[in-house]
Amino acid sequence: MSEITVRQALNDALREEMEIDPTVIIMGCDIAVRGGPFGVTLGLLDQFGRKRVKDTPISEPGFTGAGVGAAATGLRPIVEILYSDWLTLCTDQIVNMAAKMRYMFGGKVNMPLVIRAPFGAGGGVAAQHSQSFEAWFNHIPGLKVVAPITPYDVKGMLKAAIRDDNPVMFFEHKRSYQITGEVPDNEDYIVPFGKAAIRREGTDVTIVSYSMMSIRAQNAAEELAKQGISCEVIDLRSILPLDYETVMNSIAKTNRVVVCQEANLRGGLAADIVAEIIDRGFDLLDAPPVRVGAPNVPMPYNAGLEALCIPDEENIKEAVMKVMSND
Amino acid sequence: MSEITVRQALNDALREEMEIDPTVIIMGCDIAVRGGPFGVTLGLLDQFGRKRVKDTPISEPGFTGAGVGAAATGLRPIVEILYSDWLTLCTDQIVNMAAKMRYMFGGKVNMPLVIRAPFGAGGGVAAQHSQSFEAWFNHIPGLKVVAPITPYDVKGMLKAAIRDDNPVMFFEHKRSYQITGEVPDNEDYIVPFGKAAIRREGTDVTIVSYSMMSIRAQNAAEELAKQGISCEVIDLRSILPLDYETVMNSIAKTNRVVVCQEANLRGGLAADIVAEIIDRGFDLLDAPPVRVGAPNVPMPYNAGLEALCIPDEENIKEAVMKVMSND
Amino acid sequence: MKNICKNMKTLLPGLKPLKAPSGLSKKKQEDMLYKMCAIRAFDSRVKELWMASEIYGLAHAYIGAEAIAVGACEAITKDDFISSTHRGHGHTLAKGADTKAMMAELFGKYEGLNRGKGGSMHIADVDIGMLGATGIVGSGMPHALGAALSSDVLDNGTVAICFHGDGGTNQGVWHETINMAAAWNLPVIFLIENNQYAIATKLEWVTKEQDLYKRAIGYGIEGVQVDGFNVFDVYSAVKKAVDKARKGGGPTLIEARYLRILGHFVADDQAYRDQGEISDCWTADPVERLKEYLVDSETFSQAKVDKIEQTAKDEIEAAVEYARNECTEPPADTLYDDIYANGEVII
Amino acid sequence: MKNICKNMKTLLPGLKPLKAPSGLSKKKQEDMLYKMCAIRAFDSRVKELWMASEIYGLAHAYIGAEAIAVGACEAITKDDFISSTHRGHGHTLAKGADTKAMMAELFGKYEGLNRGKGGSMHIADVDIGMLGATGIVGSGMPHALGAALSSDVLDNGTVAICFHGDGGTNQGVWHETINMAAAWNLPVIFLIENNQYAIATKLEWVTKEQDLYKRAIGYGIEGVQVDGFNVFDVYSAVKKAVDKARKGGGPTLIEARYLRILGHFVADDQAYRDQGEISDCWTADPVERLKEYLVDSETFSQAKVDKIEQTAKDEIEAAVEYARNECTEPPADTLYDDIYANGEVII
Ligand SMILES: Cc1ncc(C[n+]2csc(CCOP(=O)(O)OP(=O)(O)O)c2C)c(N)n1
Ligand SMILES: Cc1ncc(C[n+]2csc(CCOP(=O)(O)OP(=O)(O)O)c2C)c(N)n1
Ligand SMILES: [Mg+2]
Ligand SMILES: [Mg+2]
Repeated sequence: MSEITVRQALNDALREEMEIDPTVIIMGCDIAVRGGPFGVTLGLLDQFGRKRVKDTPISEPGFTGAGVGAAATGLRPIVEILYSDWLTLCTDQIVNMAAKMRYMFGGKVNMPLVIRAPFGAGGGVAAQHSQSFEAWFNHIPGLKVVAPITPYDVKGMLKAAIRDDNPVMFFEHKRSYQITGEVPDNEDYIVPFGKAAIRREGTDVTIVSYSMMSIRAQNAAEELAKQGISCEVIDLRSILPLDYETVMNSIAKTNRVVVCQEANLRGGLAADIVAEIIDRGFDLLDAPPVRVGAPNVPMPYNAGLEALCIPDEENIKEAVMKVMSND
Repeated sequence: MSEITVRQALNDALREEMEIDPTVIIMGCDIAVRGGPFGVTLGLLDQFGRKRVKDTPISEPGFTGAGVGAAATGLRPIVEILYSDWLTLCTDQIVNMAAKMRYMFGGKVNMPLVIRAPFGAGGGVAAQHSQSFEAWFNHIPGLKVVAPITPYDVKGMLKAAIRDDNPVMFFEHKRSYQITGEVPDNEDYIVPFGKAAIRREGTDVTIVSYSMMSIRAQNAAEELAKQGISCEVIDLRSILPLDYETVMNSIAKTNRVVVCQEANLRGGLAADIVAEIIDRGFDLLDAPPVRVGAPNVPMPYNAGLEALCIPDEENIKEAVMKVMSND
Repeated sequence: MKNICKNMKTLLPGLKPLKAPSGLSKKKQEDMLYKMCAIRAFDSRVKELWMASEIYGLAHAYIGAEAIAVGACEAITKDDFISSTHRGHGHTLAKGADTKAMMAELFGKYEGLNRGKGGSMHIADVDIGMLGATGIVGSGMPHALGAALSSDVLDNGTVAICFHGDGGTNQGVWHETINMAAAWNLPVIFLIENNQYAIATKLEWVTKEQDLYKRAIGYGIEGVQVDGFNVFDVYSAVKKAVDKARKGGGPTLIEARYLRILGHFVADDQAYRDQGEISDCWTADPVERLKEYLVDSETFSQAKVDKIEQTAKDEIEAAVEYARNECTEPPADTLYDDIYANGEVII
Repeated sequence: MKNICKNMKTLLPGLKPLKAPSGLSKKKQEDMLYKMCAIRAFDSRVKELWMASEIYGLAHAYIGAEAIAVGACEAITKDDFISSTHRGHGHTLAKGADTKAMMAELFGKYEGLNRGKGGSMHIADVDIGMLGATGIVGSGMPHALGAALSSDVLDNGTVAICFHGDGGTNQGVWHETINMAAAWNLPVIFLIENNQYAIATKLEWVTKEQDLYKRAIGYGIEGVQVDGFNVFDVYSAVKKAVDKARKGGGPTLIEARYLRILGHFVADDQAYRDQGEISDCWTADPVERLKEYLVDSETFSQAKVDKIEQTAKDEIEAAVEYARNECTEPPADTLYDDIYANGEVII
């Protein structure tokens, strides 16, 4: 085991998969020479050359579509969309092509495509560089959607994504690159999709979270423990498929649930999870599920206003207190 | 009062607003000479000329963006995206520009833009011409989203949309154009956003619906009435803002709710509405809310398979029976 | 060009007399005629069947454009790739798809190429390099670029042809795709089927410079204009571009100019169009032109030409019979099949 | 061009000696110098303030490109519109925005142009025709087209300038926008700020034909290339295009060629770049060139030139002081303001 950063975990996953499989390629704006704005792809150009590591023009629909075409014809492309806000530029290729081609073609095509999209808020990058759109892609059959946060998961799930024969939306939190954690040395592991991780066991309230919100949820749970409230923190890791078994088993124990997302609350993933929980176990609930999410506001630039729009430990604690108070 | 079709209602609304206000323009693929594939814009070119009624090239991002720019500089543009599935092409302009410009600019711009998008399934047009994406736009602060279905509402809400100083997503059901209904003659009315309509009063179950699903809900309610189940059918008409007052008042009476959408169930609007209902009145509920929506499948071409993917009266009746059975 | 009317020559000044390129085998010429007749027969029947409600959904006939798909696909091999449009029947047939499985697909049958899930607008056969029709104009273009990327990385010498309409050339992704192909010197041929209409929208209302091949200049690649009613003209231009691309010479932009003859989709009556223009177009009918040429040039006898045509028609008729009578509806339990790979089902 | 180094002349063969167009008033020339100095001072301070964590978020300096925004905006009036990019400070200042309100915005203050909600990447002043910076490359382009549509419908004679980078020319929407402007003969000027880089990506890696003005041919419009380090060259070309557009002559594509001098954004150290090239670029510094020219041509005395520059610097310094000391944080209760028009709040 070594302690490495999320950045390194991503870089290792990419490098290892490209070493194993010569059909893996990666493309995106500025990913080759500069190694990406977040340094995730540093060194890949030197090792794998310009054919497999491509600096693209600023043509998101075009190069995402090229990824779709390449995936259909024998490659396993990884496409980077530098800020997930700009998935808006290439949703057509993702939603109407990558997600549907296999089905439309009666199963006669493969679509091993990974879309890496740094997401999440923070740092004053304002309304067009702070959004989280995982809820959109959860709505689209044919896609898989993941959002791991620990270096271990990030590495194992990126490797799993690259090996998956389906299009995978890989959401990296753009404020997570410096997060560190243990990752096995010289071991070729993957973290399969559809299995949540219980980050902390607890008995009073289940907190369902993913990506950065799972870290905030753990922090909140630590503080709440001091007040005698025992929270079970679930890190979904994989959003589609979503491990409702783990979620419902936990709720069966706690009978209370808080669901967290970083996106604007309205229309977000938390609502979908709440609705599913209601479907699967209304009777297990001692109190209405509570959602945590951002206020329904485009992200403002000013740091003070921005802080109001990023759900944090305080918001999670309030939500837990609310779900605890409600019998 | 005259009995007119939805098609005529749309056409009348466009014509009347263009007559009243010389800054209203309309553009989209094939809308001028041909009057659109559904005949909605017939006659506008002859009456208002090529400057205000524009056949565009197949450049959805470009002409939607031109609509944004025109809205910012003094016009009230209406942009048609022929099938709502292709909003995927211009989501960037809608989501990152139209929705956010006023906020990003500190209030110093107007954005009176209407995006008309025929949506909904049927007719064998398969995976890329059958989708409903209202849930996506509900997730975006700064937009308004409406989906009226009666000729009266369609006319009144399109007029309201054109007069609104905010960007409005106007979802017309593409199988609704022949639906008829009474519309006042020679009366300049609008139907304001944010007010739901109770299409049928009832006491046992509240059915929340919109667009074509509200018609199916009414049919289902008629049939259920024969079995002695009294359903209150709410047609939301407006999705963002959404009239939770009417919804919750109804639930306070019935204590049971079914929420219907035509889109794929996972990640859909019904989940968001259920989560809000839980927030606002968990204690009012005698049974878990039930959602109706399409299976999570890209729309297949074959008519038999397609039928399995369009939620209908049977699905609504089953949902009502389920919510009734569950105490 | 004995039958081509005068007005047509004004409308399409680029019309050139047919002339088989030297060295083109009789077998190849027979293939071309056969395929063009098959496409003509296929889409004539599709139009009828759609009108008779035997075919569902939307369908766009390739009638009138046969010379383009056939001319282009005769210039490549089974291993090469093509991307398509909403008007994909001709591309699919020209690339060599099974007519029975195709027709079965349009009937929505389980035996169809796409298991009844795609229909006309998504007809596909990736195994023979046909990357699928698509109902969203422009969305297939970058797939040809992707196939060219595969060719480059896998170093297997394949090329890709990107078919698209004049309307499609105004989608942003067209520009992005051709720019990348040029910058990266990839083996893609961009083949514009310029019929001067996008549904009812005339090219001249939405594009100032209507010589679309001139756009090649801006990308630093070669651009050529050919007679889209002339299978040999298309074939020669594509062949040259393909040879160049295989040798590492990068992409070419080819504008095949023609005029749409039938309506945009099978039920379009073209009320918006000058009816004279339509009948004029028929005088340049690419299938008739080829038949006439093959006889006049004494490549084949009239009897042989008629026989080729009849065989093609018979094949299509057999496909209709097959689709109508020998195929089955997709079972309801196939609904969730093939959303994900390897049998995985996510409800 | 006495100071321009040899290598620079190779890198930018289009460099032309400065020469004020005949008839350009001294007042105009003074304005140009003043604005260029103000932009230089503004972005020099922004870089420092960002490094000192006084400015938040992302910021892209317009340093080195001053001649383009100023040359272009001097050729239009307040009533005309411009669309911008991520690198919008120069456009905003050149269009005449208040420096204090601008700097306050970068400080995230309530008195800022955008009430602290936009920052550098969304700096906007629609009242003076500046349609806003945008952080998504290409997304501003169609807004210029929209402004031209407004001009056409309202018949008010305004024109729009669409500023964008070389990187931006590869977005699909660029193609769509220019095609529509040409087809509809609208009053838009497309002005490429071709600094030959998109962050660390060299134009030559992503675009084969690097003479971007040649793309105009494909749209049937005029295309010209100008010296982007030369305010008069930019001014003359834009002026001509504007005059033509106002007379109903439609759009023009202007490529202003220069080289990025500073890093892509204020903290970019350009490790990926040849450091010699960067210092060579400074020898063509457009501000210094203009100062030198104005003195050499005896338009102004050295003292006058220095005074103009100093006044500009002072104005910017005052803006910094204002933003830092006289402005307030946006109150928390403004969070929901201006999501919707007319005070409407939807929680
Ligand atoms: C993105 C998109 N916009 C609009 C349409 C509607 N539409 C279908 S085909 C078509 C015209 C296509 O014209 P062209 O590319 O010239 O091909 P042709 O039909 O002439 O063969 C249009 C506008 C569409 N399918 N997709
Ligand atoms: C759609 C999109 N893709 C990528 C980026 C990241 N990005 C920001 S600026 C930039 C380079 C822009 O280059 P250019 O248009 O030449 O302008 P310059 O920075 O050189 O002035 C890139 C790639 C972005 N902001 N938007
Ligand atoms: Mg066409
Ligand atoms: Mg640049």
